[in-house]
Amino acid sequence: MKLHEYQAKGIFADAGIPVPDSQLAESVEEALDAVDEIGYPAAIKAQVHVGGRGKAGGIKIATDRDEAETYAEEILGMDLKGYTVETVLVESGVDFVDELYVGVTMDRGEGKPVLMVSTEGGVDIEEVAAESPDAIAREHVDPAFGLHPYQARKVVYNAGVDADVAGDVASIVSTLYDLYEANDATEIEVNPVMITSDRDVVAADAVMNIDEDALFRQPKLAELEDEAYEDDLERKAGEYGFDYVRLSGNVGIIGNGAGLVMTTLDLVDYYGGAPANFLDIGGGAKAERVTNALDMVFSDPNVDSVVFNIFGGITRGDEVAKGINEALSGYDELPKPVVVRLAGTNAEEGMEILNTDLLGVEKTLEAAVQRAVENAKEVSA
Amino acid sequence: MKLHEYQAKGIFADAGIPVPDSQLAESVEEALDAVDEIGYPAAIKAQVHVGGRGKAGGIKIATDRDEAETYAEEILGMDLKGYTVETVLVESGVDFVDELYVGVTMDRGEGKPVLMVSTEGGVDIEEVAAESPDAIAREHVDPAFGLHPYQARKVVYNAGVDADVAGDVASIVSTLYDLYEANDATEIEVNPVMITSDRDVVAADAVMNIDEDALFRQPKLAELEDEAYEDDLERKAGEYGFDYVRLSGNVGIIGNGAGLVMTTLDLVDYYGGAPANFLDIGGGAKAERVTNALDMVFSDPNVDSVVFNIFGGITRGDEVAKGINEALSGYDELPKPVVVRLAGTNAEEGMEILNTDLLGVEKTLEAAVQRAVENAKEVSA
Amino acid sequence: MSIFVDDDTRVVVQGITGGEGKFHAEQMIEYGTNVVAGAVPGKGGQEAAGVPVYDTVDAAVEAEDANASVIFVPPAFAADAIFEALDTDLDLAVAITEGIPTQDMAKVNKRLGETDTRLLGPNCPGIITPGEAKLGILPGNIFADGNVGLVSRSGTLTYQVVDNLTERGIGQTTAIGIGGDPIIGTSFIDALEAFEADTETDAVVMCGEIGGEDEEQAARFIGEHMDTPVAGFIAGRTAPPGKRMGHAGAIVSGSGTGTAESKIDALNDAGVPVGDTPEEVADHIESFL
Amino acid sequence: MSIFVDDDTRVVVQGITGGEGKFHAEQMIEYGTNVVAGAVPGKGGQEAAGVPVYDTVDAAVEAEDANASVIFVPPAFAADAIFEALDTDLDLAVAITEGIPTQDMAKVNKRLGETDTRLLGPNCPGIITPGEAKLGILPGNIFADGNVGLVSRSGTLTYQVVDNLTERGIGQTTAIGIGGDPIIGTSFIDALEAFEADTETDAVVMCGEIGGEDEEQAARFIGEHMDTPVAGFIAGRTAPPGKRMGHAGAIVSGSGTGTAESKIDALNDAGVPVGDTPEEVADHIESFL
Repeated sequence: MKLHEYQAKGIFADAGIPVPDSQLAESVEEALDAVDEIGYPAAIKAQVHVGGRGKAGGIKIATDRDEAETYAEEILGMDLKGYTVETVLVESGVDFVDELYVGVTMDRGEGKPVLMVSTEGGVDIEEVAAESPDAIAREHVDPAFGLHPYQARKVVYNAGVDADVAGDVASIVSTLYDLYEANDATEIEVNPVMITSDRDVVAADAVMNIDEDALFRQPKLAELEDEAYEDDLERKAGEYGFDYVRLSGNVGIIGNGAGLVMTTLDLVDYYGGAPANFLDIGGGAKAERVTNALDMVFSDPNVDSVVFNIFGGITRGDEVAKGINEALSGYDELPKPVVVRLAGTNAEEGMEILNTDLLGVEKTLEAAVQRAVENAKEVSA
Repeated sequence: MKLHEYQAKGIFADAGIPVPDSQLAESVEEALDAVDEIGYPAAIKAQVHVGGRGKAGGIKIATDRDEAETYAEEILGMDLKGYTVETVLVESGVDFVDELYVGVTMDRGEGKPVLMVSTEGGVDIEEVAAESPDAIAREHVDPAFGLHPYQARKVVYNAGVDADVAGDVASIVSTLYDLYEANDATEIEVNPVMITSDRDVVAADAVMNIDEDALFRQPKLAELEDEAYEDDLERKAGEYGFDYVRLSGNVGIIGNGAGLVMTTLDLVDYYGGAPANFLDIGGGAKAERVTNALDMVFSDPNVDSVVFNIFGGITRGDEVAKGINEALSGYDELPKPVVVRLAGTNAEEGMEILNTDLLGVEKTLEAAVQRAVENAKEVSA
Repeated sequence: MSIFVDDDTRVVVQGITGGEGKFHAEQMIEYGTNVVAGAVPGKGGQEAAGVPVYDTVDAAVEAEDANASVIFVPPAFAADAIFEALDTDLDLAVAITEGIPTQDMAKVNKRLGETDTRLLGPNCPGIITPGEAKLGILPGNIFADGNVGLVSRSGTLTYQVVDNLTERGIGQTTAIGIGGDPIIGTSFIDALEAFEADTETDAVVMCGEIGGEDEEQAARFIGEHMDTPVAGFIAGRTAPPGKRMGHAGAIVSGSGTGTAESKIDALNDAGVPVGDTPEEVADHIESFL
Repeated sequence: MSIFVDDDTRVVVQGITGGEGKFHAEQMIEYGTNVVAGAVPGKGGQEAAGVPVYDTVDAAVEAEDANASVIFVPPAFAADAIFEALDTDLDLAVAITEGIPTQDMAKVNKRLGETDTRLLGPNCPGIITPGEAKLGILPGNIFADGNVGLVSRSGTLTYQVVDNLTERGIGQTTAIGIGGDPIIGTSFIDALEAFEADTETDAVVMCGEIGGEDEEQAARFIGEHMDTPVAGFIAGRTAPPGKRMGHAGAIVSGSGTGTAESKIDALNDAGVPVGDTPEEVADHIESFL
């Protein structure tokens, strides 16, 4: 789960990390009220989960009220890489002389959190990592011991941070690690940490991603989950308890098991179609879950055709078929063509009893996907 | 630092461990007021740092007001293994059907905390350990990971605790470990944990010792330090910052370095004397510390004679001698005979300038101790 | 032969009194697996799925001489259950549970380095040596005894590929789901190394997916250390960056590491043919035999 | 010869800009020790005791090729300083600091098991190979080069015994203070094992004290594994149970473990004569040579 910049900064501020003064605004008036209070220069920052907001025009610095109004009008409601900006953070502009990058993330290969500090902050850190990996100092943290204080210092000194601010930056690194651990984060990133002409350090941006699997023990963060959704269908999937990702194509995909659903997406692409979503309904395929899954794909206006791919496994194919039929009992006609493919234990028995008045049925994954792609082409033609 | 039972139980109760109702009393009236409120049976328990209080008569169960008065009178003011009882804990008597032992301590050999549970509670656990070590289940905790929940369960099941209370006892074990860690304890012991006829578990006693070296980060516990002293001289040593232990002999001992002071005590004994104290003044022997050390031994009424043994090491003997002379400048005559022995760097130069009008001086440790023992015999004769 | 499990494997099921645990314990037993005990705190002395239940894994292992564990414990308690299993010096612990917090698994991973126990998973379907033992939730009936090893990060995708193989009459030595989480106990390399050493495994299927760099490392391992031919499949070619595709570990990072392309390239560089469809994977395997 | 340190030892001093650190760094250098750097966060680029100071131990080791560290850091920060030293793969770290919380040392002890670095101390005077190197706060002038090894839990008691030896013309190969805390990095056995292997050490003094069971274990080790004769001393015969005698580790438990009697008996059982006085220890050593 990705937190918005303003949410992450709230958490930072509570932990004692210096952040600029800021206010949230959902309209141009609110933005102007905020900027009147905060003063100039003021940054107006789109609150959407999109990398490279600045380059894409989602962050502007206003030096007077006219600029503030222009920028607020520009940004509020703009489409940023597919997301509509509904909220901006109006933030006091920081007069900085230097920018650092500071991050904490999980190094999967090592199975350990890693601290990262670079003096090449303020730019795309991925590019820095790719082009001059030595410009990023790294320090792995042993998850049993947690962070030793010397490690925060070491990564800061190794990065070559100026001596006069090294202590303050180490203190930010240390606090970020504490937050990483306490909040079950998967990633925390501040890019840039700004160094002002007075040699103060300020966290000028904030990225904080939370491990969804840990929300059960992070009740405060779980409350933010709803605000974190940026798409009504993703919100709905969250309510239904589905793993769901919205994509830009027109073939809706329902399946069980992450690897098999991904494979189904890939095959849609392979056979010339474009997947509209990833939707994993998990094991079993009980009627209620099938009903909800169909609701998801049917209510997505981009979807022209659906492929439903279930590998039965322990759950027998005839039981899966019964669940599907029960879910279909509310329909006289399906709003979009659906092709079903059952496999695994008792798959043939299952396919025999499927309601073929409403559904197309195919025996192989390849055939089912090809037919769904054709259906989509026909509908959208 | 040893906490009193009532202090430890306060900490337990705050952490959610069930303890009996209780009140502290410093007089017979207060004890009777307490027992009137708490009801019968009531335990009247001496609050002194003495093991085996029960056997020694420091714990009595009153079943009516007359008994309560008798026992309170008996216990308040009594001498318990050399300590005068000034406070009693008046505690609701628990109607128990079973008694367990639960403890957490540092296993020095392993360098790890160890959980201990035994169904043979309520008796001297040291005896249980010596006679039937298998009656105590043990589980070491990896200090980097901390306690895994399964370990609390495992030690309880391995001890053979009844299934119906095993969960509650495991929960006490787990909380005790948390307290052990959070309070920098060196030892926590509940003996007994009582199991009532309703199958509730109650911590009926509480031993909690704190690592003195960690008091700098345990401000709340540091505040209890003063209450924890049971001897004015020990309190004074605390104020002076000396390592000090009061003993029952009449030869006062001042020295530097724990091993060498212990050795001096042992030699006093070896040469037929009896040490009155252990007093380590640490490195250097500056005048102020010498003054304070002399004040300690002179103000101990048991002390008849003093031996002052310093191995100079890095600090030169002549500097040590100057410090001693300076400390003596306030005296025309010493209240008790003092023999000094200096060794190490520049020891001879030091001994030459020592104020021999006030002090006896010896060149070897053995001679100095022998002379102090003789002095003590003469004084006490 | 086989790797990791066979008919000598003696299994304790952690969480055997829960719905999932009991059902799959029964399924494992029905398949012929040597399930000898269950472990559930507070349920010691009971019986479940026809085997005795103990309060601790320690007691179960002690009493029934188990050497492997299968863990069906809810996510909030699963890491503790894994630690408990690792503490008893088992040969193998299989963690089926999906949804264990990653930071819990980082701690488990640290402990793993201190023990000799192999952890499989978490978030995995388990392991099967057809005709001998099944530890986990895999549907036994789709597998057949044979000479192809299979290792996969995904459950149902494994079934799909196995189904394709079995239908062609190609059986398996052992099939292993290593799990879809970012931090797992047994890597592709661990499994590949064991298959390479197994004299009965004549070819191996490796099903990877987006996220992390395990497939790239495995590709290098295959290129440098394996004579047994390997055919690959990589799921998630169409996954957008920054989105978790069902599995907690299936995510292409913003920086573009963990892409299907990078994995496919690495495998191809190591001489491993990668199928565009599961059928193509079966074609490659058939060509090896 | 010698054990653990010699004139090839290259020392970084952690906390070299503090009062103690600077004084003893100078003393070590004066003694002839190869002190090559200091490490103090925020003081990188400065100079202290005539050597360059770095912000981290890592940087000091890297730049000056140090292989040992001496730690003069206050108790609240000392465990962190030890972890930092252990992280740089030194051969030896000597922690002088007294008063480190025991639970901090339990964590350090865990890490020690994961590294190849030897930790000496904490709460110890250090180690000296007379005429070659001194790491710590021992007064160099009382030592003399010779053929007796010495290992002790106490500082000034060590000096006392060494003084008795040197006055008789008996010099030392290496003298080691292992420290008076309950949890320490180098045990009696570690030192005895090294002395046994050192061809120039012809006899060993072992000064123990009350608390713990290290002396008992060392006695068993001597009985089973040592040909080099050992003379012992045990301080604290008159210590009452339950009282900490200066050293955090010098405490006879309520249950009566850790008594001087038990240690003396164990040593005697292993054929080790135990002196009643430091002079008697010197007598025993003289008789061995």
